[in-house]
Amino acid sequence: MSTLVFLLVGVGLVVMSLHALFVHTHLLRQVLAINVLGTGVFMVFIAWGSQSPTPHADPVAQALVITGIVVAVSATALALALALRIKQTTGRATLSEETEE
Amino acid sequence: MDWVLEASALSLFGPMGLALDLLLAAGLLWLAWRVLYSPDLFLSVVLFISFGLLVSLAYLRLRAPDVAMAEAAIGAALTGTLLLYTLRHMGVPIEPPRLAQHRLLTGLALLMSAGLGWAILTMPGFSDGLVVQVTQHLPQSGVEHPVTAVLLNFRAYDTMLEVAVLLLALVGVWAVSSTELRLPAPSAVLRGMVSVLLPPGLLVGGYLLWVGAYQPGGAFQGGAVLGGLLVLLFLAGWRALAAGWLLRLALGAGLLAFLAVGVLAMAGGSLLEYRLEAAKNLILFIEFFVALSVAATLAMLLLGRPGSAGEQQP
Amino acid sequence: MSLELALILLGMPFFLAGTVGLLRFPDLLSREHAVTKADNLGLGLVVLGLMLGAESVLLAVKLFLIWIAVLVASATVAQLIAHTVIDAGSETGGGS
Amino acid sequence: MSELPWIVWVVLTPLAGALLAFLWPAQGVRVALLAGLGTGVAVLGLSLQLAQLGAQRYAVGAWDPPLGISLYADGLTAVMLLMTLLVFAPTLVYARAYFKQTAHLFWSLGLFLWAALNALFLSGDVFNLYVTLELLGLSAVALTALGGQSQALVAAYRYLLASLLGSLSYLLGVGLLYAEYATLDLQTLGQVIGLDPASAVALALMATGMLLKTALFPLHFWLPPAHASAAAPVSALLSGLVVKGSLYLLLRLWLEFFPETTVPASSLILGLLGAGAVVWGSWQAIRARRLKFLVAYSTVAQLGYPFLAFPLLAAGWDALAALVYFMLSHAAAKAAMFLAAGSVLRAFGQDRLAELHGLLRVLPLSVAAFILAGISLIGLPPSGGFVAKWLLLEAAFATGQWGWALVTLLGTLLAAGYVFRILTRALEDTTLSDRPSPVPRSMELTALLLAVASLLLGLVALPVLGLLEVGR
Repeated sequence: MSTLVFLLVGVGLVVMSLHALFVHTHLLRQVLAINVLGTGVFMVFIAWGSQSPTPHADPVAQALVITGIVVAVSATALALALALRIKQTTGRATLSEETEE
Repeated sequence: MDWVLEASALSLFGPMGLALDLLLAAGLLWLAWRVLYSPDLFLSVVLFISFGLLVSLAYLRLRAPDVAMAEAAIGAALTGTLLLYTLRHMGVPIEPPRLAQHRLLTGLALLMSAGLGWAILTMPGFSDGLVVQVTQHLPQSGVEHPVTAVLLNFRAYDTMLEVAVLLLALVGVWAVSSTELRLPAPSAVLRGMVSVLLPPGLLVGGYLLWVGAYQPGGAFQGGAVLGGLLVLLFLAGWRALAAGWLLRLALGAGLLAFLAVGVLAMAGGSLLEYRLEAAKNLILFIEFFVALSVAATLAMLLLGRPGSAGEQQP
Repeated sequence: MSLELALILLGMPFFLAGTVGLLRFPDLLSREHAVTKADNLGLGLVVLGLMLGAESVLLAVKLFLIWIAVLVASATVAQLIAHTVIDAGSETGGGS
Repeated sequence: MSELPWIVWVVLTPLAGALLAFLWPAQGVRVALLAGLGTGVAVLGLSLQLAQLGAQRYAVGAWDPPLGISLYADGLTAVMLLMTLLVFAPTLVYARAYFKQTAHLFWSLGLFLWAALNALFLSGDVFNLYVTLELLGLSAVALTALGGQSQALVAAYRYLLASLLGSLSYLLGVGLLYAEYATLDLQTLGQVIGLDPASAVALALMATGMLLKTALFPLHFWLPPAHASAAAPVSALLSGLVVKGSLYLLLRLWLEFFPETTVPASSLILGLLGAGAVVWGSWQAIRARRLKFLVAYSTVAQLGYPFLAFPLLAAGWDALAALVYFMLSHAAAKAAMFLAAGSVLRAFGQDRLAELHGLLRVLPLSVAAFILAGISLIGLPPSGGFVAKWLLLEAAFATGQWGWALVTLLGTLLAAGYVFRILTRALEDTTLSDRPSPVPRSMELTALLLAVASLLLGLVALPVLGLLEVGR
């Protein structure tokens, strides 16, 4: 039963973060949205894996999510370094609609 | 540790377990909503850290302690610290967020999520084909804990590329950021706390690394704990390893160990194939260096680029 | 069994008091004071209750160590926040 | 040729090179060129092995799927690896002259990119493909942001968000497939996958993720600024190779999950989007005011052609050959153009088309590179582009779907339009006002070499297509 609850939580997180990602313009809010989206996807993985008959949840799903978390923190670190540099060079905390010139 | 697992396996809570799950689920969704849409960005970041901790609680409820530890240490603590550090240097915006109207993309998102919900609900039952295979081959993996067996033996190639991704992210951050290693002046209180926390911290990090072979734990969780400790050390004014080739060696140690063991294994077999009797030691050898480089990388991601003298800026 | 439950239940109001203190008190320093003191005491009681219920001595020691770690961490953080508030020169009534 | 496991060295050499370039920054250039040489030998060794012994499957750690991860190499993989080698080698030589300091981070990031591409082409496991996609995306973003000016940083950030969204969408699809079939091996999935709702949604998610990372029209918004504002050798790698990685993955999933017989209706959508990309990209390229933006929009257009071939895959061999040859010839031609554009930028400090008169007198080799690469982009014989378009037309006529042939011809005209925009200005004989700064000879020569290669691809079509048939 707890599987279904957390599966729906995962889907809910994906929906909310997708909407937030498209709607927000501030750099940090977009990074937050990507992180929540990743957490939603991992929640679906582990919720499904928790039905495994073994004492812990499905070990392969756990290994995939641990790999996913490390990849997510790497991407977040790069995104935040970029966001900081953009703010320092352009003075704006949002993506400037730059033209070609 | 086993006692906590039993508790989360509903034995203590019994029917109360479902109530706890629903409470946790509601808390997660409400916190996520606040994180994504609260007008104050600083509040969003702080709530993101508590959201991460609640998520690791959910993973405990789903009987995935390894992931719970990784989520708490890396997902909540470290990502939260990175966010706070960046927010402090970018400045908290005064005006509430201007919501750009993306009717099309929002529609696409809702459509995709409806499909997702529908797909999950019409999913056939849990097929444990792979889980049975993992438990069958566990004795040949050299470790007793299935997650570590999958991470460092059955799917070791994935983990090698993942360690490469972490190192790549660091090189990317160095390529982008120009901030020198700017650390605040160390305060006596922090120095005192670090001297108290250092020995048990190292012990916990090492224990997590070692226990990974038998119980939930392992290189990434241990590395994250040691990484947090390293950050404390830097904040408390310890500069010894802050630059130069020794730092680079520590950062690249994980990938180096993986490549070395992987290639040596090819002499007698295929890539990353450990002979049964040497498997345990090889896995521990790799895990030690991976934990070392995870700790160094996570700390350096936070502390910015060391201006080592020998190498000009790009 | 009943003693553990009693201790854990005894710890609950302290958490509640800490949170109420956090929301209600006027300035940062007193809010911080409330949270640090009340929650740590509440946690102490809960940990004591869990320790009685733990089936191995080793586990009881681990639980105790958790409490000690939280004590050290919260005390230090409280000090650091307090220093920054005072260094920033904002009068005790201000602060976000 | 020999029992040496080339398939492993193709991934390990660039990865080890990237690590060494990171550990020993002062020798970055030498390490990169050495690793490049080693990877080239490994790729050639593997290709020869494939041609002689047929497709290869390599179980990493001797754990057979579904438990372990398997590397898989067939003709398609070999052509992709050769394409990567063909573009990477000259670009590394070009970069040696382009970046003045030796201890530059480009070398480590570039080798990480090469390792990611090779690992992506060789992987036979759906989750491992996700990790290689992330490795590819992060290295591409880091390389784009290497320049440091604000325009490059903004473009890199938008590129990173699009890449992460694509990867997470792909990962969600992998999660659904794993939940249903309890296996992550591509080949096993290909045999057991059905068309029930969950699998359909999973494939839709994976395909959407790949379309976003391949920047297919209308999801192309992040590509032009990223490819135009990156450093010249980086733009060549991005336009020539990186977008091909996710396109290859989409093709591999298509071939594994949809046997030639059943081509789903969704291929029509891909074809229409491809047609839109060709028209819209060419139109933007014609209107572009700066050289690098023109070349970047040309990438958006040229990426449309392979998608025209998707609905024709039921026609069997010709369509697949056309699709792969489009990728191959575009990689060489586009890389040559970006490298030549880099030489122009180095000489004049800016690349506004209005002020680029009389290039012939100053940079004759670069103009020659533009001409030859232009021929391949337009698709005139004997270039690789011509062979690809010829195969596509054959497949279109064989299945009676005239529409795609019309779009191809229209695209050819539009491509001629924007290529001649460059050439008419470059060949004018007026003398330039400001003194152009000197451009290292090796930069111009490598651009010309790549342009000639894209031309010769037309002549070597038969052996390459022969190699493509291995394992089909």
